[in-house]
Amino acid sequence: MTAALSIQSIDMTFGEVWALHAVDLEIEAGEFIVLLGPSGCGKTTLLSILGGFLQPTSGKVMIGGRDMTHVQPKDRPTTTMFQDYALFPHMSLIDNVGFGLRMRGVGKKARHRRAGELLALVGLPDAGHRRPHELSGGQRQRVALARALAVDPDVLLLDEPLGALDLKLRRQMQDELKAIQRRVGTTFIHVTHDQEEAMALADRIVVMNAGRIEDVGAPQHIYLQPRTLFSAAFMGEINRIDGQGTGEGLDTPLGRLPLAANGKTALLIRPEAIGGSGDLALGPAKLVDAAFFGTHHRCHYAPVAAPELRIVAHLPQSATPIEGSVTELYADHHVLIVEDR
Amino acid sequence: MTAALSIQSIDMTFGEVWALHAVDLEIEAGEFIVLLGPSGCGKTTLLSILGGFLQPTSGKVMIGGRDMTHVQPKDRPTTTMFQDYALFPHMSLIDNVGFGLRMRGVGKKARHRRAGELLALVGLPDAGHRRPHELSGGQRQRVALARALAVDPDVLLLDEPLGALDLKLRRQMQDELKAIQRRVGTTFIHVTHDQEEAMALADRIVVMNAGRIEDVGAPQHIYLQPRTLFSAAFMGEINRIDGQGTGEGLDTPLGRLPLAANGKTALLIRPEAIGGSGDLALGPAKLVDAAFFGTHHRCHYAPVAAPELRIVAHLPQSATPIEGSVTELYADHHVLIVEDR
Amino acid sequence: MTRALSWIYLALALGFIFLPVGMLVLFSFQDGRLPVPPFNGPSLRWYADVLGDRRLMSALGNSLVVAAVSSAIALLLGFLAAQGLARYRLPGTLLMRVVLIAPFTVSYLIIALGLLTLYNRTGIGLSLWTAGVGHVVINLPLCFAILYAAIGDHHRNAERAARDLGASEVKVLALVTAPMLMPSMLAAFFLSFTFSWDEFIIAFLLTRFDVTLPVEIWSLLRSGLTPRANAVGSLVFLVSVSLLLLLELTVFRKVRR
Amino acid sequence: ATALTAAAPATIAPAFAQSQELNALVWCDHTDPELVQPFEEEHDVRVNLREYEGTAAGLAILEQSQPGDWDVLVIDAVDVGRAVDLGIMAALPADELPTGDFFPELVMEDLNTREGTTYAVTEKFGYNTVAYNKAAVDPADMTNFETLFSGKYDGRIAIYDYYLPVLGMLSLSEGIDTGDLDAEALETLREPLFDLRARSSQVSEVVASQTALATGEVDILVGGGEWLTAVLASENADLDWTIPEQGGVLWAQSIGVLESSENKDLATEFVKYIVSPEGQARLATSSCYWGMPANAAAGDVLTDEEKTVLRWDDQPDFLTRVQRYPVPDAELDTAMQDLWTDMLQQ
Amino acid sequence: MARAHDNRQGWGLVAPALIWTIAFFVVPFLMMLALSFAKMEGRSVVSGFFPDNYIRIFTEPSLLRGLVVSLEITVTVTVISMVLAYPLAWIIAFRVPERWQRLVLILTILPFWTSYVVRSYSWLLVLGQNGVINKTLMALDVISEPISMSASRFATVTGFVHFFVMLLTLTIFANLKQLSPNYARAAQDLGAGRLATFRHVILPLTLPGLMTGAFLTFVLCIGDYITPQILGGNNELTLPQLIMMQLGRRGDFPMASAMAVVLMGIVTLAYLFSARWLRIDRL
Ligand SMILES: Nc1ncnc2c1ncn2[C@@H]1O[C@H](COP(=O)(O)OP(=O)(O)OP(=O)(O)O)[C@@H](O)[C@H]1O
Ligand SMILES: Nc1ncnc2c1ncn2[C@@H]1O[C@H](COP(=O)(O)OP(=O)(O)OP(=O)(O)O)[C@@H](O)[C@H]1O
Ligand SMILES: [Mg+2]
Ligand SMILES: [Mg+2]
Repeated sequence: MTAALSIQSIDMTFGEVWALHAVDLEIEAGEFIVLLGPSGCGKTTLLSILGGFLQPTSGKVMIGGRDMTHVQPKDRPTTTMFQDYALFPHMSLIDNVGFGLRMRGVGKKARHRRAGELLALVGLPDAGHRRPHELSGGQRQRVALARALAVDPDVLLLDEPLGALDLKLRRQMQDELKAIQRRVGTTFIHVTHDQEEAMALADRIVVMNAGRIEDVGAPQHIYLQPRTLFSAAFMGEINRIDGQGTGEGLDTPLGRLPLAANGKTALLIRPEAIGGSGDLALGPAKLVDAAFFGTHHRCHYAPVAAPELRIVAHLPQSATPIEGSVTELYADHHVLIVEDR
Repeated sequence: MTAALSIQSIDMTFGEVWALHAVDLEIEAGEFIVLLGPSGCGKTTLLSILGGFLQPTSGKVMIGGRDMTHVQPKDRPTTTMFQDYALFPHMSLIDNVGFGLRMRGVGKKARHRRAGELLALVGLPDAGHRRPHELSGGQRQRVALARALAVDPDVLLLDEPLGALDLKLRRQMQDELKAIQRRVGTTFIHVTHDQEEAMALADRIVVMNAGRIEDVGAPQHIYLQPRTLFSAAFMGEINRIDGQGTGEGLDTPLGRLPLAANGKTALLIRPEAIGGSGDLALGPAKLVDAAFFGTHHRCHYAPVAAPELRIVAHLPQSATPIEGSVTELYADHHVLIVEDR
Repeated sequence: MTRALSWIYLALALGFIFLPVGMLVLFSFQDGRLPVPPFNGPSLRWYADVLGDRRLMSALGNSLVVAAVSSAIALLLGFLAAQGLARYRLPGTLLMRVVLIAPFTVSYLIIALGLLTLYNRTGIGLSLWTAGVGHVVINLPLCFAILYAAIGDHHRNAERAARDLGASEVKVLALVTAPMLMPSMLAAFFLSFTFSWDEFIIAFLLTRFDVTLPVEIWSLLRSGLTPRANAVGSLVFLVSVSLLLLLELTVFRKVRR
Repeated sequence: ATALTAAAPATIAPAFAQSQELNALVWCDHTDPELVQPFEEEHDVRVNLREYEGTAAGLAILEQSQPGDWDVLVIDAVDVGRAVDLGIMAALPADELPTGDFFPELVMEDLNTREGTTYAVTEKFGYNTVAYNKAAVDPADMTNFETLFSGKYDGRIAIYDYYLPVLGMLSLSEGIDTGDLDAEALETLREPLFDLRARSSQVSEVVASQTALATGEVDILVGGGEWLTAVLASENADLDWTIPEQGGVLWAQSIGVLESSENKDLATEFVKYIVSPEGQARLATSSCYWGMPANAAAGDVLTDEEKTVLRWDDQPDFLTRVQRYPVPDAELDTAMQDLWTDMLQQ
Repeated sequence: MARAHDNRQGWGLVAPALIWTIAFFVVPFLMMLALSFAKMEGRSVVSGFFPDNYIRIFTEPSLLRGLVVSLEITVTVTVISMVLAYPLAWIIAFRVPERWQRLVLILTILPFWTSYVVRSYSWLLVLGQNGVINKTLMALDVISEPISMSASRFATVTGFVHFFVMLLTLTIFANLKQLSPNYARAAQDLGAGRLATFRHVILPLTLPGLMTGAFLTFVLCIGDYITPQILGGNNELTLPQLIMMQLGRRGDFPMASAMAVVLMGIVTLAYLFSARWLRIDRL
């Protein structure tokens, strides 16, 4: 089953701390939404409000069209998968997965059958009698997923479920999570602070910062067309050159660039967009430092026009950067963001 | 100060466990060496032997030309920076940093001056009176570094000093570590299991596995020309296609490739080396899955000749992969490794 | 050199620690009326004597009952309080913790005297149960402290998960929280049991006719010098050590894994 | 282990099974099961026993109890009067008591009876004198109390930790009758008491004294007597006691029924059982300490051996050479205890 | 989080334990405090506010002596026990091979599980004139006359030390084991010898655990009646012995209460003295 969510101007304060600030968000049924943001930005708080573990200071949560703001967790059509999985260590896997059904008064036999099915779904068909501590991290994660799915929720809330896994396993579990979501069709709301994970999973990414939503959109959109400086920086390394727009051109430390802008404006260019060719000429620069990073060389350039500035560029693996050499730099993609202040 | 090290056929056993096996390594004075390997491969053991905390079962350790195998830690020209920092919680930062000098009988005034200098060097000029627990993880790490440097060691041993930090801070500390090493010129031997960290820091990387050295060399060399399968896989994601060499060609599931090989041979290609052009034709393949990863699209291909196989390729940001489409794949760089067995 | 000294020290220390116990056990087999050297050869008569002593045996039974019941109550109260203080932000949490721990930092004699005053004032007659109340007072802080330290944030999420899956508060406590704390619960119960089992002064001052084993042993010691005291002591030692080893080999071994 | 734990439930059961209970506040010699068991079986009753030391403590316990808590009281014969003054003792049917068979000196009518009503009956007696180890001490020395102060036995003396008999002995040795001991006379005892204390190595209770004497820790026990050596007679035949020239102190304990008892008939039966020849014989040889039965008819029940150990035949002579415990009023009692505490903390 | 509903549940959980502790610990203590200001007249208690008992405790030499004796014994026992237990815990933690550690530790605390009363008594068998020590020394011709060891402060202290060495070994061991071995390594690495490592690093780091153990020892020791009563031979009386004497011989409840209050006061002072290192939640 699945349901749409509507989050309407939610505020949340803990004493003096504003954990959430005027959060509005519409989520369609069956979407895979990722909440992305740095530590402390309010992701867990928002998720807890959706799950019913916290009551917002003000605002409304509608799930499947019904107001659920003040409904107890046990009566909501949501289930949560916790970062530490929160499996019950004293129960076998079958009992873990069947716990929600047991609380709903489902008989032992039916419950065990259903739990067995779900364990099979997540790829652990014969492990029902084992205990959580006998499993690897990745396997535990799957059991937690099976347990959450067993009660057939409309919305599944996932709080950094992959945070504790190592990189290799994380990649693998991302693939599986995505596959399972497609199969069951439930709305997934997934919290992470890892932008790669967000891009790998999300239909839409919600970038959060200091209790506010900064940006919402498909991964590619957010990476290439960020709406705010924060969102741009959080999605990956980026060069930022501050300038003053004059209407026809942008005055920057590199000189006047042929970009239509007005007022205080930041020119943002990702390192991989910089190289020997492109549609925006940045002028000559000296290579001051280079390190091989496997897939690319990470290079620091000092523009001749502004030797104090540092521009980071990723040159292809096949390049042979020579420290001290001077090159003409071009950018083949860029973003302009007007600073409000 | 700085010194060269020579590690000569070191074996180390703990009861039945062979933690190190015939380890040989020459390190030049002033080098930045990174020991890289998975958990349990013997990195800490090797470092402990260099620091004098363990005595090797057999073999010799020469530091600065002198045999130091059986010298006490306190009499070695090495200092260690521990993963948990091991700052003395009951002492102020000044006293922590000055501890080594105090043990050497340096008077209070001189000691405090020097400790102050070192705290300034690591960017904590005015924090001398504080206690370790008042610091953030990154700040503690710097104090540990200052403490280790205060006694002016010839060789600094670092056991996963960045392991506890988050990614952003880690990047920043890597830069600082590298900068400090250049400034003081001391030989650094740095342990990590993170290959990006190794590449960012090392003059030379030593890849270890199960108590043995698998590969030694500059980062670029190890990434592009790995000596073993293990080393190849550990340095980053790689496609492995097993084949049988016939002398002139290599028989693989993709068909016979024009590669000179004899016997059982693995063809290794990094994902970023695969694309629409290159000097090695891999034949047509169908795109089964693609995700936008910011700097690239991560794509899974199923070769038409071997539909069960999966080839991972990183297509450039500008590409627009269409799932289901069939393309001719080429590799512009590859490695052949003959399997011994 | 220092290595050799270490072993010598260890041996001497163990010797010191086991000397009185060794003597106790040895002279429980004394074939004679005085548990002092010379040793007159092994005899089991004092064991037979002790096992046949109605008062001693009923005191032993009383001790078991008081220890089990008072530890169970202390454990239950301690568990609830630990859960309450660890999970809810109540005003005055620190003060409540101090009050709950306080009896632990006070001599038993003071607790016993206080309770005696209370009972005298209110006219509550002394019995095994009045002593049991005292044992709960001394064991409650212990159970509370052990469980409070054991309740971690990782358990919090498991409780939330249970709620999320539809469990009521009572079910959360019974089916999730308590079982997850089982190792600490067992440890707390075992320690409380031991303390209550071996406690003298409270039991001495707060019981009347039915007394616990330590009190009975005390009067045994005061009413004649016989190897019976040795035999009782050895039996108690044997029972507790077997229990300890059993726990060590079963429960705690599993727990530590 | 299993034997013990298996035994437990079986032994707790009786504690709750019997309906009739008799609560007695007693001295430790009454806690011997062999003494009370025959009575319990005969009357199908459970006798609950609680020991106490010292009259003041016993009276304090009674004071803090609820009516009906206690049925029977064992008390120092010389303190019966104090209890009667407090109105806590019930009258006993004098005609049903076998006082006719008693050693005449032990009927103690002046103590047990007030204005014709009998409130208690003497049950056991003995002497606080000097006990010693024949093998280590010259018995001739023990016939004079003064030898203890001569320095010959310094460090080998123990003092029995009960203030009344020891103060009584000291007052005899100072030539003061125990009956004349008052606050003023008490002060004259301070110096000899402290002197004696300085010469002794410990002040100990019953068992500690026994242990000390039996193990050779000390050779002389001031305040000791047959109650101490009799128990050990079979172990160490060298333990002996004597009444020195200066005389000794007679101790006697009485038993009575409490006024607040709700079970007076049964309590009276218990008193009667204790003073019957059988009860007397068992009490005389009960495990905490031995002592002479007040009822001479017990002589028919005791074995010859037991009588030898008790020195049955010497009693007429002994009884002429001893005086009773001092009988202090509350004030003097406190003063005595203070003196005693001072001595302990010297 | 701060919902009234939630808090009600929290109170519900804490209330039983809190009520129990207040009803059977706080209130009785207050009653005892009140009683300590009453006085005995004859055999009856006169309630009121009389400081007589306290004046007597601090002026009457025999009572004051009890206080001093208790303090002397307790301090001696605490110091000796710590000095003996520290090396023992150290050896078990760092010298005994890892796999045997638990076994050795269990061995060292095994006698905990003899009855406390019997354990004191068993020292009589060891220290007595006829005890093993005297017998052995005499057999070895080290001494010709048995030396008197029981019924003395020496015996009391020995009995106490026996008990507390076990207790402290356990707490100090736990303390040493939870110390990261890297502290000692770091110190040595920076040029500290064994002694300097211990003095500057290990000792300060284990001090909180040590003080917690010392405090426990102090409290348990100063309030104990059994050990001095059995082993001390009444040669000097400790505060608990005096308290029991007030109860057992004199039936003087107010005086006993006053002494208990004084005992409580000493314990509180000890707590304040060591509070700097104590963490109440670690007790
Ligand atoms: N119970 C609470 N009381 C007070 N402040 C709180 C509480 N819970 C969260 N906060 C504060 O609210 C803010 C948001 O916290 P939240 O846990 O939602 O962050 P997050 O985005 O999940 O971070 P992380 O990635 O570290 O988990 C933080 O500043 C946090 O300190
Ligand atoms: N004291 C010891 N006793 C027995 N085995 C040991 C001991 N120390 C290390 N080992 C074993 O030696 C091997 C190497 O351990 P080492 O600590 O050097 O690994 P590592 O590479 O540092 O791993 P990690 O990245 O997890 O720190 C492991 O198999 C480990 O279990
Ligand atoms: Mg969070
Ligand atoms: Mg390591």
